Amino acid sequence: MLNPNEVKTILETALLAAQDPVPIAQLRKLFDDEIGADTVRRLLDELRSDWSERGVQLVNLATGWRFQTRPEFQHYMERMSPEKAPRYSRAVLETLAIIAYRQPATRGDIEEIRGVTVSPNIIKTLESRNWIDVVGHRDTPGRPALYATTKTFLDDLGLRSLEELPPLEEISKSLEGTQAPLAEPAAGPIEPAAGPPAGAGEGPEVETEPQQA
Amino acid sequence: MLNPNEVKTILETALLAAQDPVPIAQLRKLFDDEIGADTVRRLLDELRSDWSERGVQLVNLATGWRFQTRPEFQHYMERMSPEKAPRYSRAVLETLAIIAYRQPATRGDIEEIRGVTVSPNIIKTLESRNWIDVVGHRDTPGRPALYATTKTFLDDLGLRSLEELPPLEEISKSLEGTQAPLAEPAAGPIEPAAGPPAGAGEGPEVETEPQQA
Amino acid sequence: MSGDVVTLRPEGAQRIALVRGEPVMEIPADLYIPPDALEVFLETFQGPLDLLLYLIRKANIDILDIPMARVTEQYLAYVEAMRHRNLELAAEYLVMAAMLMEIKSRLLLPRPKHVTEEEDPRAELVRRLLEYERMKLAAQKLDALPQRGRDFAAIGVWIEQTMVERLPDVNVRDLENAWRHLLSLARVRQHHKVTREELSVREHMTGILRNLAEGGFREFNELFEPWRGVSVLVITFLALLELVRERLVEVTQAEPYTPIYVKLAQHAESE
Repeated sequence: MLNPNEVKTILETALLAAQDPVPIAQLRKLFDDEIGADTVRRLLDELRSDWSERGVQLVNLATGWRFQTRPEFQHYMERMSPEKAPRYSRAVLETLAIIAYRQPATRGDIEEIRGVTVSPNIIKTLESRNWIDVVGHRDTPGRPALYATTKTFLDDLGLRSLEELPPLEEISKSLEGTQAPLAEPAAGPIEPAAGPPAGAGEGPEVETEPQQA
Repeated sequence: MLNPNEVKTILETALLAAQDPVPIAQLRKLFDDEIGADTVRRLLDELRSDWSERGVQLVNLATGWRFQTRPEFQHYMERMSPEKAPRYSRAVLETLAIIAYRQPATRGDIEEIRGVTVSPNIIKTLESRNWIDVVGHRDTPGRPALYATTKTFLDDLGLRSLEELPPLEEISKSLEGTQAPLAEPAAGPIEPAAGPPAGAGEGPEVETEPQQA
Repeated sequence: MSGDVVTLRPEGAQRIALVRGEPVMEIPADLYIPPDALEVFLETFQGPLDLLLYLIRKANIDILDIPMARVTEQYLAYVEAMRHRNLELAAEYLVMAAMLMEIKSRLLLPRPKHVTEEEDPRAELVRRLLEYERMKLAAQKLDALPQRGRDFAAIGVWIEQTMVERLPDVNVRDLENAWRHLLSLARVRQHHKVTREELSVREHMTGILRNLAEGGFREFNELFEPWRGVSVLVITFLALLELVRERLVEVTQAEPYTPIYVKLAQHAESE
């Protein structure tokens, strides 16, 4: 016959090895149903407090019991997992750049510069990040919203003011001699938000928008 | 600054969360490389002994450190999830052994040793488990693929390197002097099917002799 | 294996076969094997080398001095049994049969006086038997090692990360690159020349718009921050002019020398 500590060890082992939450009925099978649900529940409570000082905690979810890491340890884990931070698509970044450099700008302005339709999702993405907001409406048919960048945008990019954005006068100069040398920097690390984390800067550029002609 | 116990808790959490073995270099990233490899190794050793009485153990494998359930607890675990992992057939195991001990080996080499055709399924079984892979091609007609075992193979069998493979049986040793040796140094009695011969079978010695031509 | 009626392991330790749950402790001396077990028994062999090894071990023969006549005879008997029972007989079995008979016949030839081991016609066969035996045992040892999935499981507890949503980072370079890319597209008709001055004007345009966002009139003076210096005053003024030019704000004055009022362009807020 197993003593309570042995039962706890077996429960702990099974729960650590399980991928999904395990209901108590399932856990009882570990002991061929010879241990009552109440006892299992009591021992799980004990286990939970045994683990209360650790980086992993035992939680009771709707579908059963599960070990999971404590959110406080997340930032350590992130350092280890080389999982790349998600990236915004080129469409999002270009829209943001246009709003930053040409603000206040309407969707029409952005579309004119980019040459493609700007999907509402792009605007929504930037708004939900609180990087842009509507500062007014242009007095033209449809009264389009005027977007501008916010203070949060400056904070998140580590800027004190828009003036700290890279000045771009030299670009118009090189534009005059056609667009040849400019493709290079643009080919940079822009990846689709949902794409696989390919090596930064490597993979082919992916335009998530309808291709410009 | 973190104290050693905090460091241990973070290491433990990271290792419990990682499905695959984690090398020490990777673990050091948890602390932005501010903790030396020696310290990490020492704390891992401590962790290993902290866990020595549990159903889960910390092991050091070919590709790093991993928590895994102890085989002694497997029969409890199996009660909970009744689908058992399949056992490999003798054909698969013999092919695996030949690749493990005689690597790199071609299918022809395996067939030569086993004396029968090796079906592509056998190779496929081992490849899909990611236990073997192609490491090159022999420069003979047909350029046959050379197979070798992978690190996953070592990890899955709880080994750190090929040197930890069970030593090959020194079949010839015990008959030394009895008979004039053939190409093989004197061969001993092969373990008969019915019961191991006294003495001879115990504690296989490490195979030291060079490969037979 | 639990469901099998017949489990045979000629290479095993104690019992040689399980026939309908009954352990068979040793293979009967001759070829007598219960008929239905024979099939399974024969199929268990991995090939001619395996069968030969079995015969040699069963008879407790010294592998270095194989009595070829006897072993060949037994081997052929098994092969014949397999054929008789219509078992699919791999070609290798026949090749081996031929090899055994050849060795046997060579042994019958008168021997030269000094026989070196290399000249023993059995040498190659013995070498192969030993190597196969070694690998066969190695396979059993590998199988005995604890195996992930079969004997233990890797631990990978759930990583709780719903609390922290990971958002993409953007840096200034990304924006610059995006902007450059835009410019590189020929469809940018007018040259968007962005200078520091222009940017700060634009920044102030945004600022004024925010200032007016609550609606209604603001006094002209209130839009300026004289304490930030002359250049800011000038830029704010330029921003205001630009807003007027773009018809984003309206500037009104009832009569000369009365306060000037600024509000968002009429239609902008009220339609």
